[in-house]
Amino acid sequence: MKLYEFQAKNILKNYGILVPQGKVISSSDDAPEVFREIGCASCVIKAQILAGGRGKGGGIQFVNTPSEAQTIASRMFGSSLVTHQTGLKGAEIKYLLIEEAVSIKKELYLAITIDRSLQMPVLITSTEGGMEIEEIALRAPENIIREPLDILFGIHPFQLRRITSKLGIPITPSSKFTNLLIKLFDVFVKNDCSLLEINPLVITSSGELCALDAKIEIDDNALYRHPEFEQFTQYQDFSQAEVLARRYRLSYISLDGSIGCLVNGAGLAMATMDMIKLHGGEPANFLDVGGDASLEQIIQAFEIILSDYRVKAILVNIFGGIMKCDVIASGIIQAVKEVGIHVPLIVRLEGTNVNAARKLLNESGLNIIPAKDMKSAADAVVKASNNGYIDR
Amino acid sequence: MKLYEFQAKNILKNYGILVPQGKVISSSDDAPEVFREIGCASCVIKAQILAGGRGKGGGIQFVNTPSEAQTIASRMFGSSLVTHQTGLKGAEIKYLLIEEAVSIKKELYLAITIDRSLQMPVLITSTEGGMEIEEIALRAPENIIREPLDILFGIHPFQLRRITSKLGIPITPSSKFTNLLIKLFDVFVKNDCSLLEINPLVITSSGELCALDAKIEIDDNALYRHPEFEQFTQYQDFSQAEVLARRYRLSYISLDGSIGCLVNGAGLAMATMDMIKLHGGEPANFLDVGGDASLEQIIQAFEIILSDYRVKAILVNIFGGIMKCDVIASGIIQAVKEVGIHVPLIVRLEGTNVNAARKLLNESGLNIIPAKDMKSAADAVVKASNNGYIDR
Amino acid sequence: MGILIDSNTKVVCQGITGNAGSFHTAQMLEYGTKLVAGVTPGKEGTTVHGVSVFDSVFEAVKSTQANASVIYVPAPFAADAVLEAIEAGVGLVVCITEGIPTLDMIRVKKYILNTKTRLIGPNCPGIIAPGICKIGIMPGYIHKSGSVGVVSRSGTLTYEAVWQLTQRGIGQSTCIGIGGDPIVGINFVDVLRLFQEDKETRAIVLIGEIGGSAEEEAAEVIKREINKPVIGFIAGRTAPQGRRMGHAGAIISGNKGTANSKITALKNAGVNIVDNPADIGEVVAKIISHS
Amino acid sequence: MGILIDSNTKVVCQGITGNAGSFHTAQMLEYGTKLVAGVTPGKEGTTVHGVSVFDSVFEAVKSTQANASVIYVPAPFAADAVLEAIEAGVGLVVCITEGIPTLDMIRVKKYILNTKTRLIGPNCPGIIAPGICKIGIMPGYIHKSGSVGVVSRSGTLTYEAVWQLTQRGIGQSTCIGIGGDPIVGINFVDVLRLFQEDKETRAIVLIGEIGGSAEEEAAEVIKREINKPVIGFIAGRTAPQGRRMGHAGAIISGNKGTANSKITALKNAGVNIVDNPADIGEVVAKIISHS
Repeated sequence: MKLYEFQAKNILKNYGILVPQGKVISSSDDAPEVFREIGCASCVIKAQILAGGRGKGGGIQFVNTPSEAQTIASRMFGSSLVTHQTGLKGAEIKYLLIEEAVSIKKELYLAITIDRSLQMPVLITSTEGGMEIEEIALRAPENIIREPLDILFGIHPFQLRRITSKLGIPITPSSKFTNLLIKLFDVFVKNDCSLLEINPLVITSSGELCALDAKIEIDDNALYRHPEFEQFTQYQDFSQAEVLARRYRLSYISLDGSIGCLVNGAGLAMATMDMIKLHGGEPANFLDVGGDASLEQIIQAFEIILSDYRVKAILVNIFGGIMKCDVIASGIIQAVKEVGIHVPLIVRLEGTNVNAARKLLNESGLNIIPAKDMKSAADAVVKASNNGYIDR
Repeated sequence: MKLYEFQAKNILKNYGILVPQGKVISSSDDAPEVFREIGCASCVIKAQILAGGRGKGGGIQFVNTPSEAQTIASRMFGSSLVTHQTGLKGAEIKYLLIEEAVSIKKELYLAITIDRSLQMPVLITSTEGGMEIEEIALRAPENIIREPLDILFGIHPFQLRRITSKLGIPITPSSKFTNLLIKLFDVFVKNDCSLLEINPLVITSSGELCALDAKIEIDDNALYRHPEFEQFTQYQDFSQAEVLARRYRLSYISLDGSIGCLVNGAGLAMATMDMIKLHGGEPANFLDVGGDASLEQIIQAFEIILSDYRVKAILVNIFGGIMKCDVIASGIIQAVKEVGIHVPLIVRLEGTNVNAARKLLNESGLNIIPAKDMKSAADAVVKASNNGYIDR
Repeated sequence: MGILIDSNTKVVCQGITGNAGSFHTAQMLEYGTKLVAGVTPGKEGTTVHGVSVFDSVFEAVKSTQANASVIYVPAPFAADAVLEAIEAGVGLVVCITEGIPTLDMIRVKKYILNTKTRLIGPNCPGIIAPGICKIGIMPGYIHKSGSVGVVSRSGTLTYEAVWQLTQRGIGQSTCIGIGGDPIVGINFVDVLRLFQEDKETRAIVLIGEIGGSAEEEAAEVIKREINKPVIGFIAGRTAPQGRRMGHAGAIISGNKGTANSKITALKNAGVNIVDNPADIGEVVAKIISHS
Repeated sequence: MGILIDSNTKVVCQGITGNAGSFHTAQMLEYGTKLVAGVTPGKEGTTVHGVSVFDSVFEAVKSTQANASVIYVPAPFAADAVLEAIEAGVGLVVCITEGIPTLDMIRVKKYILNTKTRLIGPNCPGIIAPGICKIGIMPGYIHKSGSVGVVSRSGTLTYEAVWQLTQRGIGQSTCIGIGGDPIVGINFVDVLRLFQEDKETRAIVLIGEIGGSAEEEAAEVIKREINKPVIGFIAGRTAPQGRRMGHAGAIISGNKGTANSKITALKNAGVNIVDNPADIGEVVAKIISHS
């Protein structure tokens, strides 16, 4: 789960990390008052979206008076912000963060994430703050410092010395910086982060270290032990279908094609998408119903796929392990009956209880096109989607 | 450093562990008021000394009225409590803890300490609470449960299940007990304990778990990072000599003999005591000046030895490694001049800078008896102590 | 012989009284797996499909000399279940559970380094020596005993590949799903080395997917150490960049995570890359008929 | 040959700019030890007795290929210094520092299990191969090259024993003080096994003291694995029960910690126990003249 900047900064603040004074608003009418509350000559208004590259997209603007704050805020609210990370549709701006404009002496990059190769958390830092890490990696890879972190031990003092020495910047006293690193790792571990990025971390003109921006992603698998993040889900800008998928613990991603997919297992789901493309089709979604979907989940999966009006055919590809094929078959039959599937439905089943499943489908008398293997399934679904008949 | 019961209980309380309601007093005049404050029909008055076995020695008494509290308290204050752990002199009672009398359903034993063989902390628990662990070990060793604890991981849930299952007592819900264990290990690690013992841990008639007694020892080597314990040192009932030794970081233990010892290294110090005994003498003390004693420490060491009026001769046995023999020699010379050593002084030096040291002693013109090795040193000092001359 | 398991493997099932644990216990027993004990705290003394249930792995191992474990306990308790199995001295732990928090697994990985236990998974289908021993959730009937080793980060895609082999009469020595999570126990490299050592295994099928760098690391080892033919498939070639495809593992991060990077690395290491997942069986058939 | 160190041992001194570090650097250099680098954070570029100082062990090892480390840094920083040396790949770490918190060392012990590094100490005199290499604080001149291995929990008492040997013309293969703290790196058992394997070592002197159970564990191993003569001394036979004698290690706890328990266990293992510490040299002389 991605957190908004203002949410991430609240967490940092709770751990004693300095962030700019500020407040989030959801209506431009509140802008002037917040501007006055902050009480600085100049403030910055930051669009709260779950994507990077806001600055270049016009999502970050300086204002010098309460009325200017209102003008800019009302212009930003309701508009969609397009950055290189949002796609062409852009992201709707529902929240704005108004903050004091901090006087900056130096910008740093700082992040903690999981290094899958080392199978450890890793601290990444650079004196090239403000840029995105991918840019730094291209322009000055030698300036990126990576230090694996020991989750059981915490950051070793010798690592802290190494990091400050490699960074080679004069933060006096250096304990200011090392204390920040210790706190950040604490934030990362205690909140089950998968990403904690502060870019830029700035040295202010008064020599303080301040997190000017903050990006936090929480490990979805760990949300069960962080009920405090439940309040944050309201802010997540998922589509209707994604919200539904989330509620039914289905892994769903909307794509741009016309072939709806319902597959079990992420690997097989991706391979199925690959197949569809190889056969000249375009998948409308990625949908992994997981290891042990219930009848209800299967029905909901069909609802979600069908909520996409571009879907012209559906491919069900199930290889049962934990998942029993007969459960899938019952789900399909019930969905066709209840939901009313109005596009061609190609079904390929294999694995646990497959014979019972085939029997169920055969005896259902429904218009389901069976496929004996992946290739014929992909072939059939692409053809069906090209025929383009829609019987509604 | 050993903590008093009331100090240990304060720590437990800060970690959310239930202890009986109570208050420490240092004057019997405060007893009636504290009795009223607690507001229970019956209270218990517990002598605060740094030794076990108080109950049998009369150090724990029940009182039922404020005036009875005062009577008992004034009787206990100023008296010396003799238990099997205090020696015959007993321990002076300077503080009393007045507590509510808790209604007990069941007593358990619970402790965390360091298992040197496993090189890990270990949790020790038993349903045979109230007795000392040595007693349990003799009477019902099969009822003692030992579980090594992982300092980096904390207590594993599977260990908690194993402990509660082995204990076989119905604490409902069991999470009450396991939460207590988790908190206790937290206390142990965060406070650098070398011993944390709750005996008895009681299940009260209302089903709560309450630490009826508590014994905590802090690792002296870790005191530097626990300034919060500095306040406790005032309560430690060391002798004058031990206080002085502590201040000068000398390892000193007063014994019952007549031969003062000044040695570097605990092993050599013990071996020197062994030698003295083998030669028919009795050491008056154990004194290890440590690895790199300064001139001032050496002088203080002589002061401490000489503060014991029973000392009839002194043996200095130094094998220099980190310690330089010439520093010791200078210390001896200065001590003889400043302190005035009025008993025979046998000196055996070997190791780093030994030649310079011998020269210093020879040229000092002082009455120092040199010894070439341990055997002749022990021989000489026992003879000198038997001659018994005291030139004061 | 195959790798890691054989006819002497005795399995304890952790979480045996749960839905998945109970169902797959029956499946494993039916397949012939020596599933000798189950564990569910508080259920000691009961039985599931005739298998005795214990309160702890320690007790189960003491009573039955089990030397492997399969874990179906829910995600919040799964990391502890792995550690319990390790501490009880079980040599092979297969963790089926999906949805375990990443940091829990990072702690487990640190812990397991000190031990001789091997962990497969989590979030994996398990391991099977066709006809001999099945530990996990894969449908047994799709497998056939033979000489192709299969290793995969995926679950159902592995079944797909195996089924294609079996339908062509090509048997497998051992099939292992190492799991799709960012943090897993044994990885491609470990399994490749075991297959290289194994006399029964004549060819290796490696099924990867986008995200992480496990395939690139596998390519390095294949180049240097593996002289048996390797057939590879990478899922997610058409996945849009920056979108997460179900498995936490399938995030494209940096250049290494892309299908192209993986395919190039594997091709450079001499791996026969299959483009169409429906052709895995066919390509393997061709390769082994030539070798 | 002796054990653990030889003429190829290159030492980095951690805490070289401190009083003890600087003094003993001079002593080690004078003895002939290949002390190739020093470490004190913030002092890179300076020298101590001609030895280059680095900011980190990693840099020191990179520049000088040091394969051993000796630590004189103050107690609050010593555990981290040990871990820094391990992480830099140093194979042998000798920690002289005394007064390290017990829980710090318990963490270090957990950490070191994952690695190939051996730790001697803390709170120990170090290790010496007479005439070849001295890493620690023992006075060099009291040693003499020869064939008796000496291992001890004590510092100065070891010197006493060694000096008695040397005065009788009996040389030593290697002398090791394992340290008197409750938690130490290598223990009696480890050293005994190394001496058993070492061709140069013909007899072993083991010096223990009251507290803990290291001597009892050593006795078990001597009984089973050691066929070279072992001469033992236990300090603290006359120490009163329940009093702490300097070393945190010297606490009598339970039956195992007593001098009697240790002496009985060692005698039962065939160890020649010396009663009077002044007789260690004499007894060794007698034993090796007979063997």
